[in-house]
Amino acid sequence: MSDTPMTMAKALNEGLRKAMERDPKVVIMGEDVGKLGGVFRITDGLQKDFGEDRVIDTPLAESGIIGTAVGLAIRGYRPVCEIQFDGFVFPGFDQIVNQVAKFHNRSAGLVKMPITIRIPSGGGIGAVEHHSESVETYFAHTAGLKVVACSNPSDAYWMIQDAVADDDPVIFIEPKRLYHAAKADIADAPTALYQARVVRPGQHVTVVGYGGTMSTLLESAKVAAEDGIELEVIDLRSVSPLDIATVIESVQRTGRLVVVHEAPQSFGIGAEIAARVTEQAFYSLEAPVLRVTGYDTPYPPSRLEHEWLPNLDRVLDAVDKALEF
Amino acid sequence: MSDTPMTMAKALNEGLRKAMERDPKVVIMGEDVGKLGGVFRITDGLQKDFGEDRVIDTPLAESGIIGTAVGLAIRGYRPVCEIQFDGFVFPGFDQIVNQVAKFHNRSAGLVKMPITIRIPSGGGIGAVEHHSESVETYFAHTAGLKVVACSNPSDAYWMIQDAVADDDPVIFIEPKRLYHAAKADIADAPTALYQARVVRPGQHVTVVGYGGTMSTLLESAKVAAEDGIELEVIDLRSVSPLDIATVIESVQRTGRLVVVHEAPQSFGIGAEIAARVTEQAFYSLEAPVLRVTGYDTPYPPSRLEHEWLPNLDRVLDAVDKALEF
Amino acid sequence: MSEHVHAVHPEPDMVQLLTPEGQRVDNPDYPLDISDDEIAGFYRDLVLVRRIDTEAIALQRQGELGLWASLLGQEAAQIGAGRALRQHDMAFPTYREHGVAWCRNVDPLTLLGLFRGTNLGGFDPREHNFNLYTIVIGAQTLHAAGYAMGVIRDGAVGTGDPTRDTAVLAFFGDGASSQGDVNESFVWAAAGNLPVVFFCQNNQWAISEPVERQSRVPLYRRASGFGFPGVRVDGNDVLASYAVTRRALDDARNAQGPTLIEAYTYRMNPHTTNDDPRRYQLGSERETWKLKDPIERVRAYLTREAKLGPDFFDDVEQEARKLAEHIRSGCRELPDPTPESVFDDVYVTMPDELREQRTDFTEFVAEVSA
Amino acid sequence: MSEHVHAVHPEPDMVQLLTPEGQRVDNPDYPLDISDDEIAGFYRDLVLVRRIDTEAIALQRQGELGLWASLLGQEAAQIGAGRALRQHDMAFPTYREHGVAWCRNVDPLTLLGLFRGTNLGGFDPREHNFNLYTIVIGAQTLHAAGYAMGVIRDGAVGTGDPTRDTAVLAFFGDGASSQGDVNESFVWAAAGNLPVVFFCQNNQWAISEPVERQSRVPLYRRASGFGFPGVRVDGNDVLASYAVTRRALDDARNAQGPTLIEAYTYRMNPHTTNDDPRRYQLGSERETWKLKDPIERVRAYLTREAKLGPDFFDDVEQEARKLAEHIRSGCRELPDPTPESVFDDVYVTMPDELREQRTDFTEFVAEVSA
Ligand SMILES: Cc1ncc(C[n+]2csc(CCOP(=O)(O)OP(=O)(O)O)c2C)c(N)n1
Ligand SMILES: Cc1ncc(C[n+]2csc(CCOP(=O)(O)OP(=O)(O)O)c2C)c(N)n1
Ligand SMILES: [Mg+2]
Ligand SMILES: [Mg+2]
Repeated sequence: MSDTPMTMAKALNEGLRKAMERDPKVVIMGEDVGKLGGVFRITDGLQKDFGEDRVIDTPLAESGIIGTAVGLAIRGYRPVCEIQFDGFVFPGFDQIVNQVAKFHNRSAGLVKMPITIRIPSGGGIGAVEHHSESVETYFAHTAGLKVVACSNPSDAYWMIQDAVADDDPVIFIEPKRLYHAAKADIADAPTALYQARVVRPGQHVTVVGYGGTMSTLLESAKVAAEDGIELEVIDLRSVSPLDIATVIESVQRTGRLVVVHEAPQSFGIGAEIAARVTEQAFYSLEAPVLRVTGYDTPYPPSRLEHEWLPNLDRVLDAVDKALEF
Repeated sequence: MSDTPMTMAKALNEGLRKAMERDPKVVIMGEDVGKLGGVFRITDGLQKDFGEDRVIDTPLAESGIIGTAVGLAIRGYRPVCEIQFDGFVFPGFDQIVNQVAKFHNRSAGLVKMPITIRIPSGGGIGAVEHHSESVETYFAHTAGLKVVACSNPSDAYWMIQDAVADDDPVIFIEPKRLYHAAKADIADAPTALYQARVVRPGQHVTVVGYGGTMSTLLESAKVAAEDGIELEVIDLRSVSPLDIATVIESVQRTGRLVVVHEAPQSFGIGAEIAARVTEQAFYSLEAPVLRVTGYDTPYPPSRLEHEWLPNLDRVLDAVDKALEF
Repeated sequence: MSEHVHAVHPEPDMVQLLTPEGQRVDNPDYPLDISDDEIAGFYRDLVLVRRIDTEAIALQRQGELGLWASLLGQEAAQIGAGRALRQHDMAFPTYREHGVAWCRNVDPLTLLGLFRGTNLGGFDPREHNFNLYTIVIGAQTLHAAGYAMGVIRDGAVGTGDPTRDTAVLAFFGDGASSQGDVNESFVWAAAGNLPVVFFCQNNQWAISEPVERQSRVPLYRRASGFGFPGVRVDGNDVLASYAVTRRALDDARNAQGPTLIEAYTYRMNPHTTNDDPRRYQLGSERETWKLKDPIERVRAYLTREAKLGPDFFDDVEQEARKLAEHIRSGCRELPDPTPESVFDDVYVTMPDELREQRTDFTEFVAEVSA
Repeated sequence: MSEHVHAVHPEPDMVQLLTPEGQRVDNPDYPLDISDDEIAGFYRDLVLVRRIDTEAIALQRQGELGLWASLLGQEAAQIGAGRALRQHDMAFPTYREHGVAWCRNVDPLTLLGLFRGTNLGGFDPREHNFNLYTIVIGAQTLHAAGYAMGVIRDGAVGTGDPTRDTAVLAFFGDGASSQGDVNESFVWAAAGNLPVVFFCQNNQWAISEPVERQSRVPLYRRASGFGFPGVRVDGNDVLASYAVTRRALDDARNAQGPTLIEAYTYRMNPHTTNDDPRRYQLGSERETWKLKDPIERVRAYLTREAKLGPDFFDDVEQEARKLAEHIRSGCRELPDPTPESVFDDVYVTMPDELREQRTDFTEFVAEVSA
């Protein structure tokens, strides 16, 4: 679509711009989203072009950001809230879980909550505490919310537009580690927002991830291929709803599944995938679903994050285990 | 231990009293815990006997309750916080997840957070919205917290004491539906806090639950027995850490597992149990782990809660499915 | 500290336009040019909403409702505030504003579903510009602030066009004043000069906790710390509640920004039908407040000053009886939700996985009940 | 609204005891009987903490630290507040109170681990009565209130025994004033008459947002709405910051309850080493504030009034150089954590499942690096 490849940060910026152009009810709100363009510059230039009424530097309070977004939605607006870093979503948690997620239901479907909550997420950037968390599980477990994660510029561009256009509330996970990673072309048309995608076909082991781990998975597949092991790599793209059909179709061929995410393992996304796949493809599995995830600890000091995160070695080790099972 | 059987509400009250007698640093804090004794009367009489300095009616703000408990813990106190109803824990979520759970870790183990957060939980009492939620998954997924649930008066009596005495923060789930259910004797000695318990042995299907669902499971086992199906019923008691060994030992004998909880299914406690059991007992399983849970919806209006909740019929249906698989 | 210490909150400079004895008093800041007919209209409102309340309590006792939060004693605050609203203004209630709902033409039956357990609210806030009841303490004040941000963005303040300029009225209680959300809504309202009026019914209690547990100064003073005006009004005086709210709403519509109103009143009933105030309240306190009954003083005025005779009062009583009958029979006829409806409005677009759960559930319920 | 509008926040009646030109002025409410030696001591503190800051920034540039939050411009507020503490008082910092840490005898190296990524704080707050840095905005103000509740329960206020009576000092920023937690801490402090002093460094900016985005009135006024005193002090004046904090802490220790202090100052550096203020700040603003430098005025006083010669200033400079060297070499020597330490202090009692993860992890790391 675009003539020049762009970073994920730029793609999100362009996507937001398109969303704002398309619908005058779209407003962006958050801390430092105005002149600064957000600490990651995702909203760069938008206040200048759309004005302070549509790109709103809010007071410093996350419950306030989400709570006022709910009010704006009742009034017919379509707010896009930026949470500055993953760890700071929690002061707004009550408004997200008790209000944003439930309002449409409480009103018997009469009021929509077309709110997008953008969360720069995950680790790998050497940050201080609270700046590297993976918080998607909390929201995936919450009925009424949808949770998606982009993993490349093209998806970022299209997914943010589709999320903003969705009449349901969407938690939009942006792997901050990839904001300024490799540039890429933008596809001419989007993949459906809640659909997983096989990003590399393979017949030996299915490897599933989303967001920030996708680059690791693709690298793992390359390395494994050198040993003659063909990984089928799937980018979930949406964590809730979960396109389990795509995963199961793959597992029915490979018989082996490794799920990868940065969030702590226990009670995480991988558990649900393991449970569903086992339930729905019990006789296809040659090995139990294995998980490569963050450990059940707080996010570590950055000097240890590389070991702690699901890295190439850990993914390949799990692949071996799945094959040897 | 006690001469007369007591309700779970009374057992909790007695357990708290013991905890306060044992350690002068134990303070109880929350909304209406003083003269009223809490809306469920769990703290009945404690302010009268221990004074307003130790049983504290706080201002109406959950973040404040938890946040000040953190400060009290730093000062050497051992706070027991009451959240009035499950759905109201969320305004305090940030302090729980970012502070209570992490403080010991952040201080390199130098400061303890011996905070107990009591949450009257779950449905089945015909309440209005936000008063019937099952919130344990959010905390189980949070490293640094422990999550336990009592299901009978004797456990309630001992578990609350052990939770208060634990130097780690404990989320203490109290199934409010059982507060005034059948009275029972109090055992002479406690079962270890983080240990599951086989409450009814059986050889055909293992059925696992905790807290409010236990009475349903025991009833299901009785009914199934009439058809010659012997369920092995396990009360997890602790959700995090998870005594998976006890579950696996059972599954190795029965080959079949049904997990039951009230919280929504997706990304819930059942998923983790399914994932771990499948991973660790892959070749023992004759059928996939099945889940009987709340649906992936907000808690329904009370007129529908009986159908929505994991009830006898649903549990037996899953048992049949597991057997027929 | 032991008892509910009155000394901390004496009744200070609060706005009163009708004494407990039914005497009109003037307040230069809140001039009120009002006809006796209009006051009679208020009387009718007060009596009818009290009747709604009485009936709902009775229905709860009969097992028709799971719970009820009574407004007894707070009728004047709510009718005064509610009647000050214009049609296109928006109100954000807690769970106790049955009187405000009445002023918004919300059929009382609409409110019962939540308490009966047949729905979770289930109405469109925009139909009568009255939001869903909000049980999570304080959350709605931020919704009100956000809605007010929308009003500004719609160009619906300060235009001078009365059919256009719009204000928002956010209700909360004395206990709620401690919540972070309420204070954040003050921050937003002040920083954005939002057209929102905060209406705090200080009914002296948050369940079992006296207001002194929340604040050591009168709550209306909270506003000044955030940079906007606060005023305390006699919440048992419908005229004062009306005049003070009207002025604040006018200011909001005229782009003068927010106001905090503290309506000083009293919760004459238990917190809800589940509550047992004998554990924490002195009966004598209630007796004192009984003398300030919000209806009696209007009745006294109408009888003594407006010379209304028994006919008028009989008519109102008649109307109240009809309303009661409407509530009694209507409540029992409220449709039970169908089981599968649980799945219906979770999302605007139902994900496949939820649709599957719905199918399984519906089939299972049918099977079991067959 | 476009630019940072100074008119909204002129410099009002703020307490100043030393002018930018180095002139002592008196304020009857805050009498300060202080020797030139003590002022020289403040000067030393100011210079040394600025040096800590300078070195840390340099270390960040060299890749030795991942991030640094500079205190440049805020030294006087922090030293004034920090020096007003007694040993058994407790301080709850944000992430910028390096100057307060200095006053608490916390080795600057102790602060670096968090920014270097070798730990998450990793010290015992009780060792120097200085809490871990708190990054989640406002959270620590509730910890301070809770700690103060503990102080009361320990009978350590209002006894008149200076070795016993204890106060708590909670730091936060202008932006933080909007957070629910901060306002809830005001509620707690007021309702409980807690021995806590809230020290707000209004450095005019919350990253890119000027204080006008948070409040339309001076922040010290927030306190009055909660029923306790608020005062604005010249945060670039170490003497005033000291005197005002000292009095507030005394009040707290004497069971007189909380105070809010707004230290009016300016963040002379970017928000952190990651920030680019050219996007939102006028350079001229910084120039204006440069004239109010917190160190220059003390130097001017010491030179002109106390007649201190170059020797004194050289000595301090010498000491600063030593401190810088300590930081530079010490930082590089900060021990890298061992991988398995990630698991160590998650719980006091490590659950079996975590122990298994730890074993797997340790073995795996050993294997991979072998
Ligand atoms: C966040 C939250 N915490 C606790 C509760 C439980 N609760 C319901 S009403 C109430 C007291 C409210 O007092 P107040 O704000 O004075 O309002 P009132 O009921 O007196 O009208 C409490 C604690 C709740 N609904 N929401
Ligand atoms: C809850 C939370 N939200 C957002 C952030 C990101 N953040 C870090 S510092 C900051 C601005 C703080 O401003 P202020 O309180 O004035 O303190 P200052 O940095 O100026 O000292 C923000 C928004 C955070 N740390 N915590
Ligand atoms: Mg009240
Ligand atoms: Mg600041």
